[in-house]
Amino acid sequence: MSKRVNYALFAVVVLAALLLPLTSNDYLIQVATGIAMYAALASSWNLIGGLTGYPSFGNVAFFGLGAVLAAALSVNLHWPYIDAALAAVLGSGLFGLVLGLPLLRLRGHYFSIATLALAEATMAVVTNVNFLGGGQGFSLPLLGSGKIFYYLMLGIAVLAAAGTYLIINSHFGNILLAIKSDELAAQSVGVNTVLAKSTAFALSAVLGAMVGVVYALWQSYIDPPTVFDPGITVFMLVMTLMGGAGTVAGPVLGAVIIGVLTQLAMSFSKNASSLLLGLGIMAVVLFLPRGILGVHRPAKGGERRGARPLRG
Amino acid sequence: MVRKSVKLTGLFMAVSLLLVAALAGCGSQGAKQNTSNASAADTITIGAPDAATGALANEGKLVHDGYTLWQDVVNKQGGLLVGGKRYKINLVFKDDQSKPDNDKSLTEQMITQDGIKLFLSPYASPNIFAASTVAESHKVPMIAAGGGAKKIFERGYKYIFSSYPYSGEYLGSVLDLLKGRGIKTVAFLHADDLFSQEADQGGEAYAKSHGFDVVYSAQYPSGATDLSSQLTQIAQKKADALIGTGHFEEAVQLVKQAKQMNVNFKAMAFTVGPTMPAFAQNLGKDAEGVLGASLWTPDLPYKDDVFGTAAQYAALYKQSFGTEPDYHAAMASAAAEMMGLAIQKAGSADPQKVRDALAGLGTVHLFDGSFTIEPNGSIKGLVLPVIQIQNGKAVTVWPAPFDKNIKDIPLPPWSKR
Amino acid sequence: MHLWGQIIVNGILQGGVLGISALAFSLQWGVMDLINLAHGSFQILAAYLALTLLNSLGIDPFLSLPLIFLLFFAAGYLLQLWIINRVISANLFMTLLLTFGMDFVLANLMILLFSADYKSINTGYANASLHLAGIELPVVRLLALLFLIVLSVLLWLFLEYSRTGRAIRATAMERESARLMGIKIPAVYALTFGLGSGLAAVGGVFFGLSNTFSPAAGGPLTVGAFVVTILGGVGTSWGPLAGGLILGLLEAVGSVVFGPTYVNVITFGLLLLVLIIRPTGVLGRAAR
Amino acid sequence: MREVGKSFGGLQVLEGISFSLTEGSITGLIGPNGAGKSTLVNLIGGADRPNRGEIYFHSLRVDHLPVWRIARLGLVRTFQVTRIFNDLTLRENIRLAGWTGGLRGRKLETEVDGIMQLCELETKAGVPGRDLSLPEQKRLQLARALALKPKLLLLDEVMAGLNPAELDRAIQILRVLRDRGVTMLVIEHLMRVIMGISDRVLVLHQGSLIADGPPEQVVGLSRVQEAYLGRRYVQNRETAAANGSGGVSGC
Repeated sequence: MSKRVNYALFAVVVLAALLLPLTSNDYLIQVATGIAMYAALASSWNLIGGLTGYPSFGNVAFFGLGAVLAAALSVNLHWPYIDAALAAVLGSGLFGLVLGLPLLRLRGHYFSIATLALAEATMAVVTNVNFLGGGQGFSLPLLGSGKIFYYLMLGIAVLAAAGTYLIINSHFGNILLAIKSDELAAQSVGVNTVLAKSTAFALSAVLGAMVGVVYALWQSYIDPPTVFDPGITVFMLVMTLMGGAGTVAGPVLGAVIIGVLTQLAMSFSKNASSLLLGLGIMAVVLFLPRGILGVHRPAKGGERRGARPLRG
Repeated sequence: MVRKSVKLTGLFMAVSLLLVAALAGCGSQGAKQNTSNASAADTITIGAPDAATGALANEGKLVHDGYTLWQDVVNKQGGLLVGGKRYKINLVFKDDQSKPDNDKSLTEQMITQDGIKLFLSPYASPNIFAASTVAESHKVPMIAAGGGAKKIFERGYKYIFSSYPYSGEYLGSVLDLLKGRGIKTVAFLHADDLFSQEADQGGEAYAKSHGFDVVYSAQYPSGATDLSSQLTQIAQKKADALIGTGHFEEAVQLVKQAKQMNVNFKAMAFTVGPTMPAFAQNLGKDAEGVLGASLWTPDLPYKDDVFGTAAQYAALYKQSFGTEPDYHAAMASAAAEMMGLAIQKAGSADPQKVRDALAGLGTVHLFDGSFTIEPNGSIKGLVLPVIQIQNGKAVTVWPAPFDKNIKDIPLPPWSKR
Repeated sequence: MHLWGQIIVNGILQGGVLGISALAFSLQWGVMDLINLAHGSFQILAAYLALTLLNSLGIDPFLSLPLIFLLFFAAGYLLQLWIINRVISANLFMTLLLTFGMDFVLANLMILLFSADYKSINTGYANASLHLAGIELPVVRLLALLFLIVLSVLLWLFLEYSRTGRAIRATAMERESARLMGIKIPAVYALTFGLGSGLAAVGGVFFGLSNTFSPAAGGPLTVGAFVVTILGGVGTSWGPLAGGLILGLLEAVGSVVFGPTYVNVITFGLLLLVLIIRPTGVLGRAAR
Repeated sequence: MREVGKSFGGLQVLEGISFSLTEGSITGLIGPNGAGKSTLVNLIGGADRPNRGEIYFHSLRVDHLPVWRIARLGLVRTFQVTRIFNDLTLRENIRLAGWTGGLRGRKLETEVDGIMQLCELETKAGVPGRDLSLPEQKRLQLARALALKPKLLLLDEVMAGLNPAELDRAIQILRVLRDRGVTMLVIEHLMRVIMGISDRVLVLHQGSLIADGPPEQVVGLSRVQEAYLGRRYVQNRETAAANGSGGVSGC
């Protein structure tokens, strides 16, 4: 019964989103495209950060790599963009899978920093490889109306949300939640946690890269500082935590709220928009510390682990 | 199971609807405001996303002030004379937080919600890239002031114009100056972003073809805070001159560390840095003698009807904003002025007509010099000056006859200062 | 000039600048498991304060340093007591979010207060250096290294031998047991954050003396502190010194051998390697 | 298990441990606090690697296999401090183990139902792990281990903190398991439990095995009593025995 209502609500939300372009308000579509993009990115973060309990600070690496690879293949090798996009998504997923193996052995803050380093190192390498555009980046042909990109981003966001829903209600989802609760115990009941974590990381990478390839075409110009901006990862994290980590709707809700708040702040104030946004985030943390959906589960069973003593 | 309950989804719906409503409401409010302005029928509104906050806020403010000065001067003159009627200029700024993403959405917002059809660009090449795609797809003209990356104009866009020459041309005048001062070996050090790379490549190619010996060339990551080891290396190569192409902080850091490391050059020159008043303020007497590739100085012998001479422009600027203008501000004012000229030539503020007028402006003579608008929207023919810091002020030392102002080339060693 | 001798010295001195900037970050992380994303903006704010005191009252930064330390200590203490403590026990990542918001607020406030202009604290000795056996030793960087060593020793003595320091260490090791032993956790946290803020301010003044800054300069400083803290190891008083020296030397030597453009590849590549091989850093405790 | 040794830093925790377990038997492992019991379980379960020696399960060497592989071989452990999945419901906790144990679909659900019944947890099926009481969590741990169809079960103080009634119930469960042919290594502080169910008892003291044999025999060894109860107690008792005034009865 409650499930049926949920499906109905999901359908209504998707339908409303599909019909949004009928307003033919291009600004609204532009903003909505950005929100859909971040909803997809936050959902991708949620897979590894929210469900599995591994707080990645480097997911922007996959977004950036997807964008850069797709652009490089289409500009330098003259591949059709759709082929380039597919290759870029697969490549980034593989990248996530391979790097996930060593990185996912780390826990807590150490994992966070390692992923941050991963993103920064990826950017540094891309900046120095001419085939990948170097520091100069790529400019891609301008394509049709903004509606295409809205639907593409919305499609990825829906895919991400639906995927999250399916995962949460599957055995795989249980495995991820078990890893988040207690990884050793999960291993002790026979779960190959390395494989499960790496799969989640790779799925997260694939979704991030999908957004990246669409973003490159949407922006039509990309350069490393823009597509590897660590702030993008921070936004994924902030949106997910704000909406409710480990939930299906949380990342989407977070993306909608932050996206709209950003636009409102920029419209209301000429030179204090960051201040307003910052205060907004602080207010949410102070007054809704468990995320808006309120079912936020504290990372790793609610215990604050990893505190280390200062010693001489 | 509490993972996804009906109540929460309901809440989610309600909150999103509320927010969308707020957004739409806010947007339409803005639109209303502007239509009421436009209904006065004697106002021309021009949009400009700009960097009021974020990493580019500093240069963003200079560009903002440059645009604003043109608006204020024109309005003080009674407005822009178009087809015998004077129109007030209304510039609408929106903070992009220095992020290209926001430039897209802000430009879109100004076009579709606020009904703005003419644009001046945000600062910095990546931001111009982003904003110009929106302008292009809506077929509204945008004049860029704040980025001369060649790539912007190689995309075949029809609605993007610029008041800046290509980045690759910035260093030509500096090298011409050095050539006449007995400099033979030069070291190039540049940041890894688009603008710095283009400027450096242009400069290095110019140096090699003009008989210089490039003894060192390296790229560093943007935002580098320690370049002392590069300076140590350059000292070993015995370079006569150091040419740095990067950002403001890096230029200051290079001068600081050259002194700290006691690395002496006969000349030091930078693209971004010396032209801004903050450069001499930050470095004090250590800035003395440093050369800066500029696009404009108040000493240049050009003038136009809006601002008068370059010197008068500088006076007006100082009166309004309290500081000396540097080229960022002047080039922004020039971009705004180009927009004014095009509107006058078109005889209307219709975006298509203004675009066609811009494309057909040909050679124009403004307070920042004479230049020709190319078919791809870039400009050609601007004579680029060079400045030198003397007694804490930027003094024009190039082109001739200003070369008589050159002092201290070769620079005295740090120990003798 | 000895090329390699000078380059090694450059690396060591840059290590001092990097290390002193990470001292506070490491302390807050080690004791409270708090990653302060506003760390860099705290430092920039301190640099502005030192600059304002120099320009308006003519007080040399080294004279105003104790005052700035105390001001930041007090501000940090109250910030932790009134705001951060409210969420610090709720969830690890809520504090991340909170400090992320704080960073936005601080960076924007600084633009409103000081404008977006680039500034540096330009004293007579800011660009001076000592010459020693053909090697140049920039005074400010040398002082940064000395301060880092002295502060590390003081911090170690404080944590090891003072009553309060022991309470802080006990809290860091096992919060629950510390509370059962009668230690007032909120007060210890406030003290730690205050101490951290004071140390951040010291690092910020040194950054202002050795570099140009603007309100937006905080982000890279935070990332730098991250790297140094991990390289040196979380949870030791000597971590920032060790991490700073490692990173400084690595960047100096790497930028000459491979070219400066590869500095970030080397830095972050090494960071990844260290994390994978020895996640507790060079001086950190053995893996639990 | 051959000549297994483990040290942490400079501290030698286990030294030269060798023993093998008979299929279908219950072996008790006792020893004072800090004797190395939990370390031993960690080594067998794969959570830790021995510095020296080898561990075999049937004829397969397991001391370098990952924990999850060992678990899938049927060598299943529980934890001294209960480690259950807080974010999953009780049923999901058990079902997860059943799944990795190789069951699917209807069979899996039936098995889960059966185990919940055996451990008397069926009323709590939908409760999230974090909301269960401690005895429930302990039983859940056991239930989860059972769902893996263990051949060898390592039970690390599964009964600590239970009241007498719960204790009896737990012992009952272990007996049922033995009758099904599950081999067990039971670590317990409570002598009553060990004595009641073990076919054989191992005594660990300061990292070495000091006794191995049937429970009645082991408990009578003076070195065991010394390790457990302290030298003075043993001396007193010996004096008392010499005086002809009877001994202790188990503990």
